[in-house]
Amino acid sequence: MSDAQESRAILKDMLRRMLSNRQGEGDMMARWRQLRDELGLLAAPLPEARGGLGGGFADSALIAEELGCWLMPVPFVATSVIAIGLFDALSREDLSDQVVSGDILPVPALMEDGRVMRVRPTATMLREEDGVLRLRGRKELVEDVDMASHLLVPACADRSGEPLLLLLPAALPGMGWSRYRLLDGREAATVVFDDITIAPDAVIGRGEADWQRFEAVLDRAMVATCAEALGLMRAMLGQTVDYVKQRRQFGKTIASFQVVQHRLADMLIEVEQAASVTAMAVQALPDPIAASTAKARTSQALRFVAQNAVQLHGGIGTTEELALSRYFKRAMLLETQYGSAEQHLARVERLREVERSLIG
Amino acid sequence: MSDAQESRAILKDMLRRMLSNRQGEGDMMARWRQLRDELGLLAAPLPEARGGLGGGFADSALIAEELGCWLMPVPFVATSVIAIGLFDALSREDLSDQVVSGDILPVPALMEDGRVMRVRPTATMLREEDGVLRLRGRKELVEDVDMASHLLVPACADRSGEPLLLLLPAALPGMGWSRYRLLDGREAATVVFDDITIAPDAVIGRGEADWQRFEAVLDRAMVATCAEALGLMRAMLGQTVDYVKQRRQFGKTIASFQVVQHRLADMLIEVEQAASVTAMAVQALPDPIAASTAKARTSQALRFVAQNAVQLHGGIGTTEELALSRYFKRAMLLETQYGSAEQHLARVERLREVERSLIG
Amino acid sequence: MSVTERLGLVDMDGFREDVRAFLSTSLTAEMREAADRQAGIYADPDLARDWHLTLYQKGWITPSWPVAYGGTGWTAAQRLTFEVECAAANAPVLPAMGLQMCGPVLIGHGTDEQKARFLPRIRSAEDYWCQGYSEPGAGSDLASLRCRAVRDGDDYVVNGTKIWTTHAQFANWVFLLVRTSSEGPQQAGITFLLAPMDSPGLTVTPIISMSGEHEVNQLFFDNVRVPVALRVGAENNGWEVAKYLLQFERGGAAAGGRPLRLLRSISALMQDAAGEPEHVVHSPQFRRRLTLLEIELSATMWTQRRALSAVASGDPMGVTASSILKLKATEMTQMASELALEALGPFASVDQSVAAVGPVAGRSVAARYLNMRAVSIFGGSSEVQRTILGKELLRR
Amino acid sequence: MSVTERLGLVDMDGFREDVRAFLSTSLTAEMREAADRQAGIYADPDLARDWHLTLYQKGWITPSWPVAYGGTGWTAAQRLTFEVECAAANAPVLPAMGLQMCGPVLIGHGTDEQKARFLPRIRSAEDYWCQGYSEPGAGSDLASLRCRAVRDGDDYVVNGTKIWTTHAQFANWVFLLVRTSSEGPQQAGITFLLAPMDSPGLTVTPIISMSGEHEVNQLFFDNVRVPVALRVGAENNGWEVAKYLLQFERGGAAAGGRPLRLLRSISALMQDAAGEPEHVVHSPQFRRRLTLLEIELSATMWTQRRALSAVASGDPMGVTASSILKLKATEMTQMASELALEALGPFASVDQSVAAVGPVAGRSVAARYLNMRAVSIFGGSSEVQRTILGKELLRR
Repeated sequence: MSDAQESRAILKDMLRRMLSNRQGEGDMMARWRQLRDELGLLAAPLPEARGGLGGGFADSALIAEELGCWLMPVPFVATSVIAIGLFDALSREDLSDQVVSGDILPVPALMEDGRVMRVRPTATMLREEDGVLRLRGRKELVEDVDMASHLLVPACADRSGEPLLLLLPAALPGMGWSRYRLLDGREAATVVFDDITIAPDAVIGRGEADWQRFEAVLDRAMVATCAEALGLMRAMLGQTVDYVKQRRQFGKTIASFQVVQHRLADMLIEVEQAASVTAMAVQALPDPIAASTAKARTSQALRFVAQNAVQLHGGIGTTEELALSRYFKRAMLLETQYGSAEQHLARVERLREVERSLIG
Repeated sequence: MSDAQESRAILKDMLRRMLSNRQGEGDMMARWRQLRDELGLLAAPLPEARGGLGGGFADSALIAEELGCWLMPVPFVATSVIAIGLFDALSREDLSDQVVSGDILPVPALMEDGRVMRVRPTATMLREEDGVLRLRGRKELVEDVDMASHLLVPACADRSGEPLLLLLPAALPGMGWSRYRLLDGREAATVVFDDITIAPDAVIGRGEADWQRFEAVLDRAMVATCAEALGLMRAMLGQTVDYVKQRRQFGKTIASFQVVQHRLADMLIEVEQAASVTAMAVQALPDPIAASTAKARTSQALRFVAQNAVQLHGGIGTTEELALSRYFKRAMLLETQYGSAEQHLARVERLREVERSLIG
Repeated sequence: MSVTERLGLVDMDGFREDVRAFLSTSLTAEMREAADRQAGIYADPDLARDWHLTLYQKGWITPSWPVAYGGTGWTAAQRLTFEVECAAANAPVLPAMGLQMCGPVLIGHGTDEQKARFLPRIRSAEDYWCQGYSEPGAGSDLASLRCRAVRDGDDYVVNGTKIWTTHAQFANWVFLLVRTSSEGPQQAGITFLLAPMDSPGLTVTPIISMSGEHEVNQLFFDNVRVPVALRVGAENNGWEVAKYLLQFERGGAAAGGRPLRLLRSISALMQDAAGEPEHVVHSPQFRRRLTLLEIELSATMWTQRRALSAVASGDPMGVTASSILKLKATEMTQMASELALEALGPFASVDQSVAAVGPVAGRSVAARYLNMRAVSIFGGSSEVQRTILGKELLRR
Repeated sequence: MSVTERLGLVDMDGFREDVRAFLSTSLTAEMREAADRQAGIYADPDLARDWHLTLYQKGWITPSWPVAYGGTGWTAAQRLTFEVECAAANAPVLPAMGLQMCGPVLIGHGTDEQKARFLPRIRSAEDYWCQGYSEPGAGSDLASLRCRAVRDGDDYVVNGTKIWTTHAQFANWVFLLVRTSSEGPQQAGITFLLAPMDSPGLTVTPIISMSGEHEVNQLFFDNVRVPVALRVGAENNGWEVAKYLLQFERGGAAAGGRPLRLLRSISALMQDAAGEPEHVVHSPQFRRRLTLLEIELSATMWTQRRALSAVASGDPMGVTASSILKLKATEMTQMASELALEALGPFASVDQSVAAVGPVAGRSVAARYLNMRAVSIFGGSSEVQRTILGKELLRR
């Protein structure tokens, strides 16, 4: 085993030990602190020179998969992949270090209308007047707002129309919050910026090149989400296999029914194909087609596996009592997180057309 | 039982008796003559006043289904539904009577490029010069050319661009024929009209209203094709049920395997849903949306049933030896006959848009 | 011509117009809106009761019952048309346990006393029924049920448990299957009983579904005494009664009802997104999936119509047709609930029971998607239906 | 970045370019065109031989064999890249019976004499192998085979029949499974033999497939004598040898090879229809189905790559991976053959064996669609593969 392989194996083992006996209980912030501070989850994927294991994004994917497997919806992708990814890309390692140390916890505020996948903001406007920056706009479905110290807000410069990336303290005066709960139990909010004043150093990115960097970071977030989905699927398949082995109907375990065996086979195939496109996308980064291919295919697999896990559990599978129901609802979220299958299939087709026209 | 029901039952019974013991053998023209002359197949759907049973199109569908069931690809739709249907619609009962009596056997020549479903002809041009009519163009995949006495040719008037319907003797001088065989063993041809002279009375329809009549006739042909497909499906399902009951593997009949039972169930569902859309379309005529719905859904069912009939037969199902292979190839033809599932789904969507815009 | 019109292509002498006129005046805007907010399998009791009584007063509460017991005498096409129009108008979904399950069973197998006592009260909504079939160890394998009834004088003494009992918390009566003999094949020792929910020894424990709602329950029977007069059919003949009922349950209501209701909310979400050309509902792929669903809906309604035309009024449907319709209803319902989820997009992640967020038309979308997972499990799972169909085909 | 490029994202030191350079010079236009006309599972012998010898001379005929026996020593990624590039360039499909079936079996289970005698002749195309596995009563249930071999001195005497023997009419050798014992479980009495096709008493009867082609045969063994020296592995140990081979058969070749070749013909038909905007190939739905197929192709290639990376070179693949790959290859092949059929449209109805009609790119489309029905049946049916996978999961 190489050094890198060895440290990955150790990381995986530590994660499993920490997650396995505390599944789904307790306060998420406390859990997050433990993962961050005791395990060093945020440092892990960083280069060795910065205290990480040097495994890079492959380690992020490994961590995301384990978090999925143990149903631990902590803001790992938001911080490790998006915040640190963006700060590093903008050469703001100072900000990344603050995320790693836990001094700040930025969450992205991406959606303007709650539907379109990743258009540039047009309704979140930053206006400069006599050296004072004022922000107006509205972001939907900002997640983990109970844990966030900052928001990472894409906006639009009011005159030039150029894209901006803002890092705003979550407690800024004038922000309007309406909070609600998500199906996986986390807190989210709609945030309204009603002509609020922001500090000049809140603008951490500006212009086309920075926007491209942000897009690339979102592609990585998408692939990390695929890895988390993979963890969920492996867990749901495992739970289903265990269940059908013990559930008896018609005088035998339902595992002995051929259609049950074939359904399990189809679930396994979906899990493996999802694992494959995810592996491909990890390897292919920053290729956006591979990333969207992975998200599209994994979202399809996720729906199939989640639905059939419930189906094979029968009545009990539809109850809140079973952990499976929490996996199912988390799966619903991840299916659309950073874009649905349909949206990514369309993106693949669009990007391919561009590719072809560039070649042809 | 009403009189109509009773005569339908008799018709069905006679058909079954004539078809059942002669499946797939012998010369198609002889078979066709027998069905036409001994059974009065072409007269049957006509009104009682014209010697028919008065069952109308429902009887045509019944006949088509039986022909499908016994794999008898005689030119019933071409003559009874298309030729007689069009002649009647154009008030040319004189021509219809000639079809019924067997004096003429017209087959439609619809395709200009072999692909698009039913566009008006643009490349088959009729030119009038000093009172002489001259035709230029090319029709692909004209079926049953070995049996046909006439071709029914949609064309386009060279100056006005208005649509025309021509009835041409098949043996007209100057027609270029390249003949080939279809997968179901019938003969077809590409016919080239190289500036041939045609008689003025060959033009049997002209203008928008006549073209609409022809379109409506094609919709009926489509629904009759659904009925024939339904017959094929019932036969393939029946053959498969018989086979799985006797084929043994792993020490028992394959019928006892749950996945085989479930596959049969899915086949049955497809057959029944196809029967339902076909019944709907028969009842709904001349509604084009119902007709296209039927063809789309039936084509999907046909592919599913044919493929799974072969699959459940295993190796023997892939051989020419088995009658199933002839059903399978006939099914391939019927799937695209008068438009494929994809073409009809698109047509349904187009017509619905029109419907909505008319309402809204 | 809409889907619903294409269903009723036969001339029905203005029947459809009569139904529409009735719905436009009697189904209030409040009821329609309340129905939109319902995410469960059936409407909540208050809403259901309002609509039930409206239909009762009109004389249309039990169209599928024989005329002698309060049926309307409609043809199969008329009954389907009525149900489809109700669904298309977004009428509340009435609980089936009394109207479509217990009622038909009593008509087919009840004594005259039982009919006289219970049928009018089902029609008038005075009684609210629930169904005691499944047990923790007897789901798809219903015949293996173990809830036991022992004859003691003029009573049966019932001990055991029933599970997945929809709306037991609202019901005052339960019809149930109990084991009265363990001799011979499992099916041969089952008896069909009726019991008041306030019977001493009968307790109800809620089961919370994954959408967070309380729709189903577990019942516990601890020496519950049920008078023999409340037995339907002969002792040990309950399986025949149950089979009759299952076929009603599967084939009785319009298979297209639920999908049609869901299609309505998809339409609303599409209208809501009219101004956003990039929205997924405008993609040709979404459109195509809707088209396929609508086509399946037409096909299924005609399958139902063909089956209904083949049976005499009041009889249950043949086993083939009832299984096909159950499967198709299930498949279309789940497909429609997925399309609705996709049409709503990310807002489907919000737990709307805590706060209302996003488009109004999307409020019940996620909960419905969750609740509709159960339709392929309850009332004979999809796997059981396919086995029934396969075996039936092999019997031919 | 094309599908094939996305497969090989790892830097391979110009390997891909080397392969392409070789293909562009060695795979002649004539070969490519001839390959386009092939509708069968494998290329016809003459074409296959040309390409086989070209690869042989280059030293690339057996990349998956251990280097000691003539393998190339390539990594899993390189082997896949090679196969994918061959498929994308439309190289003829070489018969698998020698190169991917008999060869690996001999390497794994053959004696030194057998290896020395047969392996070089497989590589040099001097021998043409066929496979004697299935029997009329033993298809999916291979272990129930009854073709019998009785020891008589230094020979086995074989009696019985084998069916679905691909290209038996071209082969000079057959490897086959025979029953040498009827004691114990069925699997325990099977032996693996090699036999010359010109053995006295061995006759070949053609079976015509529904596409009208002669690809498969039935073999009849009438007291055929096979020397014991031609037994592979121990007597009664043939099932182990066969299982080893089946995993090669299912997992050995690039699962994406056949679908890629079919995608090529779909592309050609699409180009052909470029001037017809109404053609079905331009619809968003057709495009989407192609996209889904291409995505499945990427996923499957990475599944194969992950599986190959996990096993040492020359070993067969694990049972899970080999079944997944067989299923996916089957599904994609059949899907691609359907898309090709739809892209061609009505001309697919023509029997092209009698006369060539319609677009050149469509000439083998219908025959391929017909022939590809068999891929879900032979080599372990899709049903058998799913059972293997399900049982394997339950064993974990």
